[in-house]
Amino acid sequence: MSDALRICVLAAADALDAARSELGILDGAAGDGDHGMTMSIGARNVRRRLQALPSDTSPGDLLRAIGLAMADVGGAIGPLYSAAIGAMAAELDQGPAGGNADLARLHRAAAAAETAIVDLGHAVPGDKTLIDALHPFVLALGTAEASSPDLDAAVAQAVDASATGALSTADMVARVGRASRLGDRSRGLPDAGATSFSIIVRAMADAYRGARTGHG
Amino acid sequence: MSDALRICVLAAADALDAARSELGILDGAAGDGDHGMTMSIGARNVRRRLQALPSDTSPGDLLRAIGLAMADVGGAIGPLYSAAIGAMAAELDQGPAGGNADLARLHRAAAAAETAIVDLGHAVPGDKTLIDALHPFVLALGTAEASSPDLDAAVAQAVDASATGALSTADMVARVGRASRLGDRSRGLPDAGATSFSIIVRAMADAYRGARTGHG
Amino acid sequence: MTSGAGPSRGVLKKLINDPFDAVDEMLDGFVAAHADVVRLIGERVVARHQTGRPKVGLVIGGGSGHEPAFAGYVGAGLADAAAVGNVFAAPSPDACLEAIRAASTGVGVLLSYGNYTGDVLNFGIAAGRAVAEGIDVRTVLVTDDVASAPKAEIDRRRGIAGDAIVFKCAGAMAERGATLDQVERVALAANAATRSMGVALSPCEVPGAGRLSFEVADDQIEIGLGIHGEPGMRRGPLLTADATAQILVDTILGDFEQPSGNDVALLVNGLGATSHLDLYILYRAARRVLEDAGNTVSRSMVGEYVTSLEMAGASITVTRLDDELKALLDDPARAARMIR
Amino acid sequence: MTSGAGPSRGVLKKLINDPFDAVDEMLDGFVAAHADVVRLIGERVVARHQTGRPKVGLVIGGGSGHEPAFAGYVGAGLADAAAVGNVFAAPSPDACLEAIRAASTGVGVLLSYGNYTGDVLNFGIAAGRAVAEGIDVRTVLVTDDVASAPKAEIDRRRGIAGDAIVFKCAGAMAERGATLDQVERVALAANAATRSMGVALSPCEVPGAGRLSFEVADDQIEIGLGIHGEPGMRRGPLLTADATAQILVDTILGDFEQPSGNDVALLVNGLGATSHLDLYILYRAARRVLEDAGNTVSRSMVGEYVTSLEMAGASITVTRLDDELKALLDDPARAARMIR
Ligand SMILES: Nc1ncnc2c1ncn2[C@@H]1O[C@H](COP(=O)(O)OP(=O)(O)O)[C@@H](O)[C@H]1O
Ligand SMILES: Nc1ncnc2c1ncn2[C@@H]1O[C@H](COP(=O)(O)OP(=O)(O)O)[C@@H](O)[C@H]1O
Ligand SMILES: [Mg+2]
Ligand SMILES: [Mg+2]
Ligand SMILES: [Mg+2]
Ligand SMILES: [Mg+2]
Repeated sequence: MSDALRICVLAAADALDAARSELGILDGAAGDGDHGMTMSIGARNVRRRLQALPSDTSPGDLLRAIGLAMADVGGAIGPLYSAAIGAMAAELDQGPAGGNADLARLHRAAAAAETAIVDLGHAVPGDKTLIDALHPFVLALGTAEASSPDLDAAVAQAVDASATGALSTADMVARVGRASRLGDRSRGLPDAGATSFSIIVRAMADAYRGARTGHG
Repeated sequence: MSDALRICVLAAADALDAARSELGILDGAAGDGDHGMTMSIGARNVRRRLQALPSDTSPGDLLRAIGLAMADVGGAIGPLYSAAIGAMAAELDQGPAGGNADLARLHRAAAAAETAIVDLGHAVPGDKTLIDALHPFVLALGTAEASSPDLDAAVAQAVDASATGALSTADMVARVGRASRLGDRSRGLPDAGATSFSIIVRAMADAYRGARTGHG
Repeated sequence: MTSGAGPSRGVLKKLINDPFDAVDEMLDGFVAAHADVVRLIGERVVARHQTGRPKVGLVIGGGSGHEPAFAGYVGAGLADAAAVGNVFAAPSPDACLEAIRAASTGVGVLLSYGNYTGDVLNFGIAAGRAVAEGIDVRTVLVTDDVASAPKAEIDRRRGIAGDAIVFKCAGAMAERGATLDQVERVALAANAATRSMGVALSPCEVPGAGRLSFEVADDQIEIGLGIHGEPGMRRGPLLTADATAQILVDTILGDFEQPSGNDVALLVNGLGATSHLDLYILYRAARRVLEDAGNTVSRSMVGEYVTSLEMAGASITVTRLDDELKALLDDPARAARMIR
Repeated sequence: MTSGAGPSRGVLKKLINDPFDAVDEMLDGFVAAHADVVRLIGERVVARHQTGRPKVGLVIGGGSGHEPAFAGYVGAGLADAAAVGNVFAAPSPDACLEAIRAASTGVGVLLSYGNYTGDVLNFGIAAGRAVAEGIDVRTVLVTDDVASAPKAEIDRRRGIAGDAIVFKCAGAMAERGATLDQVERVALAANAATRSMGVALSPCEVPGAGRLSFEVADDQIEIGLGIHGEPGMRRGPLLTADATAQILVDTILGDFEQPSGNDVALLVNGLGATSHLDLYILYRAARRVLEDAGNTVSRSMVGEYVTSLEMAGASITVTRLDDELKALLDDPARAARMIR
């Protein structure tokens, strides 16, 4: 489980590097243009921290280390991710349980992450922030949990929901963060942080499936 | 005569304004790019000085005023032109005499201008400076003076000689002035100061002919 | 991305190495060049050499790319420490906390920085930890950018070149041996009296981003920009210095209680690529608009104070002065990039 | 050309009015912003406020577009007057003479300026007139630009950022009350000990010229440029800061008597558009090259000292120090744009 988590996290780091220029463009359209570079710095920090951790590190400790790596990044995004990841760590401490229990725990972890980010940043859906990709992600996990026990299917639906949520921010006007100064001029392109979130969860989901089915 | 001189000088000022961008390009190719603007500032200074002078001002005093206006410009070109114009002023003080005497005086005046510039700047033909347009101008006047008394024909030949001289600087390597630092890289385009000199004398000659034949 | 061996393959040409090393190499060079004034603590804190005597600490900071802000304003009569972030990214909580510790001599620490989400979050986390360590911490946010929010939401405004004014006044007050209450009070007063408006003529590029911060047509400018290469509030045609100053100063004066009868400091700040020739012409124009409106300019600052990498453009900052602020601006200061 | 009403229709965007008024408006703004330090005499002379006591006068100057040079270096411990020319054009003989008169208190005047044909001609004419007026005038030309002529013709070299070093040393010596001989001697010594090399990344535009000073490909730089947007000696690929510093410093060291064992001042000068981030990274790189070659960097200056309008690029200046030059660099100075 810890190995699988490592693989997923490193996949997310690579996906962020690949998206650096795109994320810079999105952040620059309305904000200050650093998000691509900032997330790449985060990816580098995360890789370094993971290398330093023994292979038997628990998933919770692994996440806490990743949270610290993200805190080092600074910017608005650093504290938000580090708080979110710290909250998820608590959920993962119980370790795996199989079947629906995993899905339930993932749902709780994602919900805890959202709560942590909202507590810190006070953004609500519609503010054109990563919340607009994270909130539908959490909702989709909840809906899936209520209907079927299939973790992969649930994750796939949640990833799609976050992607849709990220795209939907294109029509939104930024109300918080750097971009808010622009008012209506911030409309047009999707939010950088929402986009990077959807990139992260898709990369992790793909890597997780690949790792389990051995096509990783 | 003084009126004709005014007309010629103002024609030269207009021609320099029209050539500002071209002269800037030539100076910028190897030097510091200011020659177009510097000569336009000179043109403005000259217009102001002429306006301040009474209409009965003698040609010599008119030229001395123009020399002061050029001195105000600064740069390398200001002192060179102001010394040259000052030297010409002395020649013009005798006033017109008609026929070959005018041509002889013009020749002496041009030669005095060349001497003044060489005394100050120590450039020799081939150094890629305005001397390469002025020197053939003086030579042509001398040749014409020896052969025929026709002032217009002599001036026309001298103007053509200065234009040819200016163009010939394209193949030269700058040895003095700002451009000399470049060595071989200064080859290719004609020298800015040689070009502006040939523009000035052509504009004055055209205006003089126009003024006399009434097509001014 | 570029390797340490190759040049920075960005849109704009830069004299850097690996963009991932840019901030750390800059700090390494900065503390080496100004070792008489500052030292590096850890990786991202620039601190003034200890004086021994207790004084209220002033901690400033923010993202990189605004040089000489913020590290350039650390020194006698100014800040005690600056927390340094990545380019256009607020410093981490650890860096902020390190800076607070370095500035603390037991009589309290004032944090002052521009009002941006990232800075508020990171400095806020650090402030909480510092308080837990028993340090008396106060915070004064700089909010001089009139373009960043309407007057009704004045507390949401961002900090731009007004930083230099607020830091100078607070730093001078702390150097005089004032209490934390007094230093906080003058910082609040300086910020309340300060307004800025800027224009951008050309964009900048975050090292490694591989793209310009925004695109603007050859005959257009961005009015009401921030200091991060953001697009401005609105776009307009390129104007003369006189017309530009009129727009910027009118907006500032319209935001003051009274637009005339003020004794002011006028700061003209270059954003990076604009020549000193232009800055002094803009200063002249701004000063005329202020004086024509019935104000007196009694203090002036012209140069690069809070930049946006190599962006072309400038901002105008006006501070309404009373005798106290005037004296604080005049107090001696010996920072690497601000000497009085 | 542009009218006062319209913006400057050049290739690069500028915050100016009518380009024909640019220099006079800049000076008007400059003396208004720095009225505590300088005053304007006539149209083109910036002079320090009279001190009353006799001292050797230091007169500097040159074309505009190099701000903060030259007017920014007028003040206590530095120059007494600066003659200001049009953009990239030496000041007129009248301006130079006015500056000499303003600086003269009867004990002699040293003229120091970059070695350019135009400056030599105009200052030379003025010097002749001043001597005729009974003023004891000496001249020390600044010739630090290694790229501008081979060592065999060292006297033909131009002056670039080394101006700041030579002016600082001569100004400090004059402020100490030294004789004209002594001031001339240290100016000659400072110039003889100083070498510079620069790179340009992008061109500049003379206001009103309507064209860029040169064209350079996106992945190319000009090596060995002057400070007038001239093309450099040669063109090369864009390199990292480390590789650029290696080339520039190696060229400088190769021009010294001995390339190692020197105690030096290192000045990294921004040409206008290059960010402070880049300048400090370049400083770090240059310092390492100097130290790796066995030299000690004991004095440092990083910033914009002698610019080329809004040109992107930087120059590196190295001065071999002895105790006298070190002390002169450390002496107090209070010019508008150089305070020690
Ligand atoms: N208050 C907030 N709550 C939630 N997300 C936020 C908030 N402020 C900013 N963000 C997210 O952070 C992203 C910007 O991240 P980044 O560019 O790294 O930081 P900065 O805004 O400091 O430059 C935005 O696109 C947005 O998604
Ligand atoms: N020593 C000299 N003798 C004669 N002409 C010179 C000399 N130096 C420069 N020039 C002329 O001056 C021109 C440059 O003029 P300008 O650009 O106005 O002055 P600057 O060289 O100071 O920028 C050159 O193109 C050249 O023709
Ligand atoms: Mg951002
Ligand atoms: Mg020239
Ligand atoms: Mg940012
Ligand atoms: Mg010139």
